[in-house]
Amino acid sequence: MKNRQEIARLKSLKLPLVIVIGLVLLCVPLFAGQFFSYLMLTFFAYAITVIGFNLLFGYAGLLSFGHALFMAVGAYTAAFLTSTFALPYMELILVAAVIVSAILAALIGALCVRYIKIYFAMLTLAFGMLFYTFLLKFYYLTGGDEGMRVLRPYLLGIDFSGTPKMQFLAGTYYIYAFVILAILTFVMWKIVSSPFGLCLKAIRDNPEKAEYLGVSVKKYRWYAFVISAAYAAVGGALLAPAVGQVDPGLTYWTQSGTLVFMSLLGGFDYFFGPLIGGIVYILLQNSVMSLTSYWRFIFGAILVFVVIVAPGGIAGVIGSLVKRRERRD
Amino acid sequence: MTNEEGKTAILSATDVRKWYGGFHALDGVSFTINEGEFVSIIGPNGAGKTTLINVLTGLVAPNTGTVVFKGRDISGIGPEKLSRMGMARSFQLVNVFPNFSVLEFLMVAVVSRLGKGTRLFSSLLRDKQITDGAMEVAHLFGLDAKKDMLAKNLPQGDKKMLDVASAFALHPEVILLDEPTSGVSTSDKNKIMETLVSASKQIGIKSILQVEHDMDLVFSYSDRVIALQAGKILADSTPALIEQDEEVVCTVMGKKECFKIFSSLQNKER
Amino acid sequence: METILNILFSGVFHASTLFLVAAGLQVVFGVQKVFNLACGTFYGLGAYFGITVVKCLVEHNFPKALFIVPLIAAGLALGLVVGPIIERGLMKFVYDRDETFQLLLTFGLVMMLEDVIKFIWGTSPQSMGGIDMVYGQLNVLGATVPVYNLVVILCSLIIAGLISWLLMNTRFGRIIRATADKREMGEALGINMKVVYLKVFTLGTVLGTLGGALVVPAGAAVSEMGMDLIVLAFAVVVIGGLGSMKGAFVGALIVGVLKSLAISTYPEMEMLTIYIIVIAVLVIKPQGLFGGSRV
Amino acid sequence: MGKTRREFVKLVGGAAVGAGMLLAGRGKAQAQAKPAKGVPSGPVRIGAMPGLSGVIAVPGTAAWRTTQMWAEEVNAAGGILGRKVELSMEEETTAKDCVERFRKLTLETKCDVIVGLMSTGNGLAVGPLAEELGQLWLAWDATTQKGVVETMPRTKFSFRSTDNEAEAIGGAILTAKFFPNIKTVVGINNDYSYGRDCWDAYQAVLKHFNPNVKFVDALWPKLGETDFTSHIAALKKANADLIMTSFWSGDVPILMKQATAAGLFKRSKACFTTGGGAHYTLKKEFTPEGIILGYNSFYFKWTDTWPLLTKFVNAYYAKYKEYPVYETDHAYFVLQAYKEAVEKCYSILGRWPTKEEVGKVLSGIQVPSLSGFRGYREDNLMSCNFFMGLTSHKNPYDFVTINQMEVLTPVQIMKPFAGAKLYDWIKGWKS
Repeated sequence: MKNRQEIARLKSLKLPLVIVIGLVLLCVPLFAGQFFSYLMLTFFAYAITVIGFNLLFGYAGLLSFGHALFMAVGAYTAAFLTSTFALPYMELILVAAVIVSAILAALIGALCVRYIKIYFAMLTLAFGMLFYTFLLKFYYLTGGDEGMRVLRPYLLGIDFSGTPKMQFLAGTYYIYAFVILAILTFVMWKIVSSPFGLCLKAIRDNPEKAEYLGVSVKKYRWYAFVISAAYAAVGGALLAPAVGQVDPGLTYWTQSGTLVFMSLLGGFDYFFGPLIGGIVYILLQNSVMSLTSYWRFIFGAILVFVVIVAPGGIAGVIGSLVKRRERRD
Repeated sequence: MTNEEGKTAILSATDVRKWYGGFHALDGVSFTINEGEFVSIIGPNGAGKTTLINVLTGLVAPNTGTVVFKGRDISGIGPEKLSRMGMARSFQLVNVFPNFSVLEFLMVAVVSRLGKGTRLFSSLLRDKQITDGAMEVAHLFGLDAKKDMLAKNLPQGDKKMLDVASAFALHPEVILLDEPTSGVSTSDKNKIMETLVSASKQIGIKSILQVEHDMDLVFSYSDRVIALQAGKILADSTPALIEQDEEVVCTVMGKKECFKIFSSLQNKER
Repeated sequence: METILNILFSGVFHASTLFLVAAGLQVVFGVQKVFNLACGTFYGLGAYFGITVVKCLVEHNFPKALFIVPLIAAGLALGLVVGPIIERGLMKFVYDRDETFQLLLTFGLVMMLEDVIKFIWGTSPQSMGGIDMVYGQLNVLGATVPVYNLVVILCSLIIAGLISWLLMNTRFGRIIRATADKREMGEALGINMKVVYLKVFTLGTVLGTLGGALVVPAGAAVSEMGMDLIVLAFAVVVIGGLGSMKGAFVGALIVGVLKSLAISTYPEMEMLTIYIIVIAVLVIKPQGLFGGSRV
Repeated sequence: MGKTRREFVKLVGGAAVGAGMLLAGRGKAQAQAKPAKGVPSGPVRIGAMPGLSGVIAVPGTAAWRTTQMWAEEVNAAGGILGRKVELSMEEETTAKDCVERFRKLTLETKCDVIVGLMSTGNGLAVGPLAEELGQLWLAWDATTQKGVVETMPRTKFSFRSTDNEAEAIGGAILTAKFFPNIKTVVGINNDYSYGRDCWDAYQAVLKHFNPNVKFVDALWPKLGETDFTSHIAALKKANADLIMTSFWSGDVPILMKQATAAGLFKRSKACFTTGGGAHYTLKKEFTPEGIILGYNSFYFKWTDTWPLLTKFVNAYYAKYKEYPVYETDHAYFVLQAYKEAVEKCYSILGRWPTKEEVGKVLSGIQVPSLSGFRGYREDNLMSCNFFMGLTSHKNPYDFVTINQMEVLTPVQIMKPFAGAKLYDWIKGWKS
């Protein structure tokens, strides 16, 4: 029974903590510079992507090495709607991104979820690279290597073109992105604590047994694939207006590696792990890239270190520290 | 569906054959399980018992022959669909979700029984139907005190129980148990069998088919015993008759054990 | 005829280096179940190191015509040094982990080694000049083929032969085949798996570095060569079947010749064709053409 | 984090300045490092964004080296109006990261000017950003305009490079001049916008001079390809009189080598419009004489009468044991243009100018750069000469140089103003 109380205590502690951190994040533009706010803005986009990615990786146990594809789908949707079709409504962009990515993911996923582990990783990698070559090759459609411009979207139907860009990004757009992140985080929390989430975890732990318990393993993997793709597309669609330009580099396989890196760094066994990983990755990249031109070496070394020494990621380390402390108490 | 003895057939195999290369794991097996029966399958190692279970649960498709469950051919249908049709199984080797607590483990089965697996946004823990369903089974198998323990941290016997309990939590009509007492100390075996029988009554399981090595258990709990040898049915009868059948007992238990039993019998007769 | 021969020769030449790298990938995957993303980087390392060694020797009046000897030696030596360092220093810690971690470890290696190359050799392309031309050209039915390219093809074939001999006729080969099927098998037979893994990973590394060293006289070493190759090597092993040596051989031939063919008939489709075939193979026959037969 | 980093840069910058002063102090009299009247006392912060990995690493490295050399030299001579120059480097990678780094240099590091970038895609991303942020951006190579389309007609803060197609146009002019008798041409260009635009422009111009020429095939290896044996088989199959390529990076020596090894140049002439991008890797052993080779806007050996060039090439070689490539002059010019624009503003205003003021003066400026005078046109496009000629083995190096060198002026190879239509402009030429 003591165990239960402790869990309850932890849970009651967790929610206020999340709310406080969320409020601090929301208020960043008030006390930090515009650049830091911009970094946080990119973090929001990546956070949405990795939180969806982790449904697949952490919960369903499927390592996708081509997930940047869906981020690019979202980003290119934003580019097409704002530049080509002159429909700069952010809500429309988000909905379109979700629909396009869901359809694409439904097709790709139907093939991919038949495989697991290394085969799944390779198949998704192949699809990511196929999309990459597609973006490069069909340049009259996608702008090829140069990519496409993403114009400033209307938020809730309001045109903010009067506001200077940085003020827009660190102000209205920042709040907009934050709210979407908050909503999608909450939705994901609901998903992982739903019967569906339980079944996914069951599949990850032991797919054979899950099947005997009547869980449609492939179908559920497929659902997870589609959901995570939709999240990535929303992330990409939010990132694109902030950057102002999309290019095929977004879907190169090393970009997908970055998403895996973030999840692993933060700890994919924990709900908030990938978020921690995302923020640490972005801040780290920001400072390390300025320090040395050999920043890839440092990042590679960090990845190797995490894999060997702390496979639970930052959240895992914190978790075990908390546990040790509790045991001492 | 009702056969001549007034019993309702629920699961039947007709001339099932399964071979792997040149090796005939099942070589023309036919039998019928009726509602309300507790059937044990016995046989020496390699007689084809586990292959038979795998064929019956639709995991492996037979090369020839049919398996009919509730009037439908289920050869190769796959475990997931079968579980929804009302057949569940447990495993010879412990087969659990290592990182799940006992309660979560059972909830997976309950969720699937209630068809709530695709509920993406409803809260699992607030759904009384699910939690109560899981608690009920945990209670039946005496696991309620350990409901928050992780499966991987349970003692071996409890792991086994949990595996069996999860099959029961599906509320199947027929349950196939692959050596439910293997790896459990002799003293606990009877307790497990008692639990199984009473749980199946509570839940309303119609028939139990089990593979079992312990002859005492087989003879004391089964309504019927099917003896397999080299992929063929050697005998299919009541425990009382099987017990007397020297050939069967000798095949299943080995010459030495057999000699002990029958020599004493013969001595008595003399 | 000339055209067909030209396409074939260039395809096979490309295939021969692709085979070496893919074979390195396969042997490591077959035994250790590690999909080594860094195999392309080993290839790049081998190329740079090969140039450095040969250039240094030629400057000290080493006979140009014999450059192939120190070149091969350089490729071998580098693999024999780098392989064990990485295996003992990094890989051994993750063998009992999920294969996801192993994949990510090699991804980390790719990032690190890329900068190591940049640190040592800078960003300028490195070449040996026209050293490969000392072997001249050969005229086959109207097609002009550089003899050095044939030498590379020959070397690759010899190495392929050596590997299959190693696998079929030596104790080490039997151990590899046994452990490729079942890891426990090796342990059950009382084999020191630590040593086997060390040897296998080193073999995989040597194949990569050797491939890089062999190809570089015909081209130049550039910083992006490893990244470029890993995607192709990946295509080879998927088409041929993960873990299968025969698969690496046939897969490399398919990718090499197909690439060559696409370039001379419909150049726009070059990479697209390869990805589409990869996906088709994964969908239709996920174990690849030779996935059933191990190593 | 930002603060410590700035301190770090200060340390490094300080060390560089110190070293520079020591070196300079030996020779001439040390210039006073004291800001002029009306000039802020802190250093001038210059952000540089070189590409240091992948295909852009070769020119990127050269440009970054040049930037550092320039800064040392200027600091040794007292800086800009007495203010020291302090460099902040951020690597050019993907468009997304470039935008981020550009913002960082502007908002965090508070750079007075940002130089750099090479990829057109990155230029298209950063160009509008520079205008939005009001940050001076002097591009090395990354264009926001292509000869074919103009994406940013009127810029105030973005100072752009020459049109992408300039070299291809020059290459075609020289092809018509040197090889008037060719009948068939095959192209091999990288499969991306620069390669495609170059091939289109080359065809249009050559057709203009030589209406009977046939373009028999076009090959499109992807950017970063390192093995061309298959492409060479296809080139052989095409069996054309001339091979045209706009390769400019590490792929140039590989293509040259493999083509020579396969005996391709026995039959065909060639035009490497941009091959001088890594000219010291084109060794004599495998590079034939008499093919057209373009050095872009900088030729390390074009004259001995321009001391700036000779001095720089010697200093560069002494320091890095490599000869400078075309990107060095882009890098040198943008910095020199900035410095002189600031000084010009100061002479008028008597104080340190704003970014907008510097931008106004930069429009139409002409400054002495490494390869002669260079400038910005009124539409803020760089205008400079391009160097092209026929390869020759008659030199003391182990690589080829060019003779019969032609200096192609911007008037010849760049359309007259940013909004003009490239192909209409070409059609309007006199034959």
